[in-house]
Amino acid sequence: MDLAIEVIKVVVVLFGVLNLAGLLTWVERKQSAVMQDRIGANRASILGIRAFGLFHPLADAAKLILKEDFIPEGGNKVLHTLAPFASLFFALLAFAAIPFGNILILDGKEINLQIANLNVGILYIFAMMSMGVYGVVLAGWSSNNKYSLLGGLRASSQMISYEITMGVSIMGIIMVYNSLDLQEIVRRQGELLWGFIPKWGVITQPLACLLFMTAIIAETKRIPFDLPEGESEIIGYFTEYSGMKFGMFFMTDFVETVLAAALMTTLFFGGWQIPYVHGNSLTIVILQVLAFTLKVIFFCWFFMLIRWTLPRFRYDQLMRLGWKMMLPLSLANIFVTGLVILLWN
Amino acid sequence: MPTLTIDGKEITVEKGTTIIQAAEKLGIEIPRYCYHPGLSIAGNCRMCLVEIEKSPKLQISCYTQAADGMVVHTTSEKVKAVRRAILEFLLINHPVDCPVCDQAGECWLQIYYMEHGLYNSRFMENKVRKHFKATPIGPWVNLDSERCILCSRCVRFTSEITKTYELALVNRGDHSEITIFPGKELNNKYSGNVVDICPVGALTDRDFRFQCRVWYLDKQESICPGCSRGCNIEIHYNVQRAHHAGGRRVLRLKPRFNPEVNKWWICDEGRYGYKFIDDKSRIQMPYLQEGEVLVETDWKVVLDKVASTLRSILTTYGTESIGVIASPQLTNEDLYLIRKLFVEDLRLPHVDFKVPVKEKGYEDDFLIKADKNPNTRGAEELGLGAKEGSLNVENMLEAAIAGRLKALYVFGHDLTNFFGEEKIKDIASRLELLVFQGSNLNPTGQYAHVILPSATYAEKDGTFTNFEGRVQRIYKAVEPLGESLPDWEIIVKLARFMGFSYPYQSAREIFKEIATVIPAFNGLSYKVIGNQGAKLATA
Amino acid sequence: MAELVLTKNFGVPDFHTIEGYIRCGGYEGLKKTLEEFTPDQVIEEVKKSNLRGLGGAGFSTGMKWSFVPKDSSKPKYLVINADEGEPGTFKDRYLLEKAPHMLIEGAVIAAYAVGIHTAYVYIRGEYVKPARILQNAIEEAYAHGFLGKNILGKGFDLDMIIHRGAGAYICGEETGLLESLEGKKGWPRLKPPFPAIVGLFKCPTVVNNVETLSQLPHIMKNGAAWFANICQGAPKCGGTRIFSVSGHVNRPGIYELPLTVTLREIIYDHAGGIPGGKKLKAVIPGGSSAPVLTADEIDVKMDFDSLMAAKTMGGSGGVIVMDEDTCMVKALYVLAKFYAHESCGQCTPCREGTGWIAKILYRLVHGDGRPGDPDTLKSVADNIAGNTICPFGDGAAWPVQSFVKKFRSEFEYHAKERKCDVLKT
Amino acid sequence: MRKEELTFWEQIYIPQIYEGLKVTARHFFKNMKGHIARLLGKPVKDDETVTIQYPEERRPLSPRLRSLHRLVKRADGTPRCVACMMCETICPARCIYIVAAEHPNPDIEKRPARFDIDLGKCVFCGYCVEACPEDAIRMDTGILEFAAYTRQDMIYTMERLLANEPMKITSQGQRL
Repeated sequence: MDLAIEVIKVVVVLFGVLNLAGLLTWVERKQSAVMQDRIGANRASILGIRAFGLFHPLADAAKLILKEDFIPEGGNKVLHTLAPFASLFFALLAFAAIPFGNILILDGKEINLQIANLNVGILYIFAMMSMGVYGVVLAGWSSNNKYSLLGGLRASSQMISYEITMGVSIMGIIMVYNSLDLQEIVRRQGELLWGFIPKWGVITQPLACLLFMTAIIAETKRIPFDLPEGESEIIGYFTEYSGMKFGMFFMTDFVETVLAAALMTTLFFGGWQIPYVHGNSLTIVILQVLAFTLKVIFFCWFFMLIRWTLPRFRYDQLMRLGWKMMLPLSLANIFVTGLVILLWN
Repeated sequence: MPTLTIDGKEITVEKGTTIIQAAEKLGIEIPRYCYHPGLSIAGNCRMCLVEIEKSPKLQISCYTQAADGMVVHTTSEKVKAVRRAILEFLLINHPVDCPVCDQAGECWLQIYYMEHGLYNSRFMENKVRKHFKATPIGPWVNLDSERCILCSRCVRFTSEITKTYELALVNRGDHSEITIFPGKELNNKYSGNVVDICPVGALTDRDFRFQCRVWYLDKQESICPGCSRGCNIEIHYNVQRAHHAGGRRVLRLKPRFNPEVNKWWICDEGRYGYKFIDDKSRIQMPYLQEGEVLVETDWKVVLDKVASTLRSILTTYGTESIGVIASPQLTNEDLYLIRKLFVEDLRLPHVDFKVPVKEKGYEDDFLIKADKNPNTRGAEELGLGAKEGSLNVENMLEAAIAGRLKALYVFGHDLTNFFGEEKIKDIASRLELLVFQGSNLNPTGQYAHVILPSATYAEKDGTFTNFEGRVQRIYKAVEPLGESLPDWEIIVKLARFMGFSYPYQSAREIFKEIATVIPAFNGLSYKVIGNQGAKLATA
Repeated sequence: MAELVLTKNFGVPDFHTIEGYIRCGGYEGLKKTLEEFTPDQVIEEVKKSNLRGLGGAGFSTGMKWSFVPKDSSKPKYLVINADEGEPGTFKDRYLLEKAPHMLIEGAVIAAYAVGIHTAYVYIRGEYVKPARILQNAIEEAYAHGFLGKNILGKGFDLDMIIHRGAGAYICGEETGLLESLEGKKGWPRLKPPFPAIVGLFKCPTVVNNVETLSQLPHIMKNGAAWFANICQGAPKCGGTRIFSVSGHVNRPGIYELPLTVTLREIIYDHAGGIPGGKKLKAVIPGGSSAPVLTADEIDVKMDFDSLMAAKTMGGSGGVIVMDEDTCMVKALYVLAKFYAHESCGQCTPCREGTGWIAKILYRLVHGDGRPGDPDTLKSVADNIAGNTICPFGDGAAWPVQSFVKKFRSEFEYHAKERKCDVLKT
Repeated sequence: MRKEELTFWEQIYIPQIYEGLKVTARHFFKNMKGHIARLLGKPVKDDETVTIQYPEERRPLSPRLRSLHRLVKRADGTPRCVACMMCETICPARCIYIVAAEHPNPDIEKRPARFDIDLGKCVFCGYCVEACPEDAIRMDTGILEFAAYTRQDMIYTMERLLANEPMKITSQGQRL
């Protein structure tokens, strides 16, 4: 019975994440189009039904699957094949620790709406995200292409640099909510400050929120930090990929976007919390899951808004921002947070 | 010796010099149409009018002789205005059909219009139509009367140079036109020259017609190989736009001025004798006879075959068993290496170059010589003729039939022409080795056991010695076709296979050696020869 | 009325025969010359008489003879220019028809003076009757010993041969005439050298007009001073000349007058004025090539230099009179058509320019003018004048220049309104 | 080049990002509203997109537009071209290949035996049109779609060029 519940949870999360990721390819195109006074993809049709271009992700997938799978001469076949899988795999794995609802009490049975209730969930997520670097580096190296290798190195140095800021910026949250368990952190965000303000991370840790958001955008290699990829003009780590293997990198991108949105929601925007609404009944929990989903979707939209608004950084600017601005600021944030907590209590 | 001033520059010239010639000496070019230094003065185009101080009217500079103290202006406003006026007159009845005119690009109407004209046409009337529009008037020349500016150069050419009088001017006023005498055609031996001297597109070359626009052509100086006169020529070739003229590269030959040899002229035979250069008969690969057929192969194989066979014949039968027939079509450099390899190093006694001809070639007292080879004198000076005790060509063939000759090395000659195909076929079957080295395949080549492709005169550097002992330079215009090589290079390669190392990298180096080794060539070098040639020490 | 020299006996019915001619005192000048003068003295005498070439150029005849080299080993030739082609000129025709012996006598005197033994008469192809009369006269002269070997027993030989032209105006130009005489196309030659040095068959040649030679017997008979005196008041000018008057006058014809006469006198006193009492509009004073004069300019004296000063020329003495009803554009078109037709085609400006001018005028006359046409006409004529081998180009350009200049408004009207303001039709 | 000094607020960057996001978001919502309204069949005040639904919709072409070449025909259907090689000479891409031949009419004299344009090389500079003294080549067909599957198909021979017709222009300059 428990196993069945766990499987259902995994299936629901994977179904949600993968579909959302798939949908995001359409959203990305449509949203950019709407922002730019265009119409966007709308021509893929099945039996003359175009459905606002919703079939484009399907068409993309069909195309990617049917395309020649190419491994460069002299490339490491095993690693070359492994790299996209690694990327996607670790990105998906990170979702395990994300709570998408309160503990549901059904027939007296507690069902934690989180796949893995880890007491160091946040560390687990960070671990999984750092594993993503492997996919990138391996892809670059195994392509036997010096440009791909450089692209991979560029990507890994960027990811490692911003991982530090990301980790440090989150320290404030851990200090405020006094836990590494994400479910716990979310639950603590349901409390009220001075009796009326929801104690969301963005309220308690506004700077950390900004830093984390910046860092996680960099981590997911999206504009304005898309130097590793830069499909249109930079030769990146997955240049030598084609077909579905390229598709996996492509998908990783969107899965990571969803992950970033989920983390933003979880850490700073109350996770599944609906302000002032508490309870474990089915109705409330369903509402909370819905709230969580909406928040995630909002952040997906918001990331895309950023992606279609800002220009790309130069590499030296990227590094300077990471090391010289964000790291000191996040360290200062820990110090200030510590000081406030000390004085508050 | 009058001294005059032209455009502020003073010059002293010989008595009888015209202003146009004096100006030329100063580097001042006075525009002209009817004036040609090789023809009499007609003075009818009025293009060369210049202003002479103290003379009430402008004077034509092609006719007015220089006088002491004369002050001439060739670029004053008055002169410029009259040039513009003359150009306007010349063009009013001209069809201005430059797009279809082969002369476009080298037309003096165009050139002077750009230099001195540049007005907008005021002529609103109907142009005069004339009788000859794109009409062939001879085997080589096309006449378009509407383009004619009636400078009468061509008429004077046929009456003064060839004295054949085919052309005349008829009618009056703006209906005047050049015509051919009834029942005649412009078919003298030098008819192509009228195309050269025609300053406009009235007389164009039927052979060159629509083959290529002149601005696609590149030029290289050379010597006509058509006879022993050695007329100086320019090779005009197109390698920029290969789709023209069916891919032929050399498209026309033009005479080049040399006062000592051919002046401004060249005969039609020489002018149109370039076609073998891009002909289908060109040998582009070395061939080796296998069984009954000739098979394409590469240089290494053929040279190895020739060298090893010659060597084995030499060791088995001795030097008396090999005959070499060099060619007076080859350059001095080629012939010198033939002499060096076969006469000096291999010590072959039977080397000759004179192949008898069926009938004596046409000859006149102007340019055309009976000997149709450009370098007979050179071959003679290099000692390649049959000597006392050695076999000449005729005897070599007899010896081959008798079985005394085992190998024959033929340079370019078609022996069947004089000796008959049967005989050559018979000889080929008796010989152990018949080498044919030439640029174009001929019946003799077809019977050869080995064919070595050589470059034509347009594809190599070298020198020819004309009948009066004038050594003249030819220059490479286009690359040797296919795998072919200049004859001297083939000899250098063959010599290496025979075990001799010749150090020559260029024809120039060979000539340097000729100049020291052969007394007749003493004192000559490519520099001394220049582009006008130099005479042999013995000439 | 002044003294008549050439036309005095034109009224004698058989003056054209040798009998009539001798009866009227003919061949006396020749006799006197051969008896009393050495050749050099003849030249001196002619120089003193101020006789000028009456074919059109007006060059001193004696001077012309003196250019002929005396010690030339080549034969010399006398060529008599009877190719009277200038529109409006018909004096030579009268002289040939009425007084052929006067020409023969003059030719013998000229030949004697220069040392010539062959004379050619190049006679205009259309002059069939004059040629026949002259041929008869030559035969008579041979029969009477005025031509052929040992003329008048004085040991001087001269043969005279008639050559009929084929109808080209340009063959009236002396070098064109020589080319034609040699059997070639009548294309004028480049000058120098002049015919006096290199002429017919590359030999020294004297080319004289019929009228000029016809004056000689009178000069030799009456003396140079008499001749020079006829024309008092006109310096460097002697004797009379025959004016051919045509056009809008009451009595067209030839008038022999001294050169001191004015154009007005010729038109109104001699030729009887304009028919119908109309006003005079324009006069061409010296054959069609001469620049036109307006009605205001006709008080000019008709000697060469006065006309030159009036920016026109004496030319061949052909006076063409035009009344007020004449369309000057049409008149010029008639002339231009003639020049375009007669241009020999040798040199560029004249060959192309004359045709162009004729085409422009054709348009103007036929109501298809364009505003710039008068300027174009002038400019084209300017570009021809002075730039050609022979004077034909000038002769073709001068009328255009003068017509357009003096009657510009008429040309403008044609160009702008595309019709004529003079002719009612 | 001197760099323009940024103010403090600009250096902070956040407000600038905010400004940018405001602009893009405004467009997003405004257009989204339009899209939804259209979907619901409500009247739309401003067009929410500038997109032209090619190939169903097309931009009006300027008559001066340089489109696919054509060879102008004489009355008898033969090319007006006289093979003067002006276009071939001026062509900076060297994509024109003409071979001349004799025209039966001596007044025309010359005709092209071959007139190929390799569109794979053509840069559509229009010099050929400018250079043509006979007005025989024009780029007024309005044809912009000439992609091909092979290089050979990109070579337009004389027959293909002659078959091209000029575009028809309405009074509004709209291509039909």
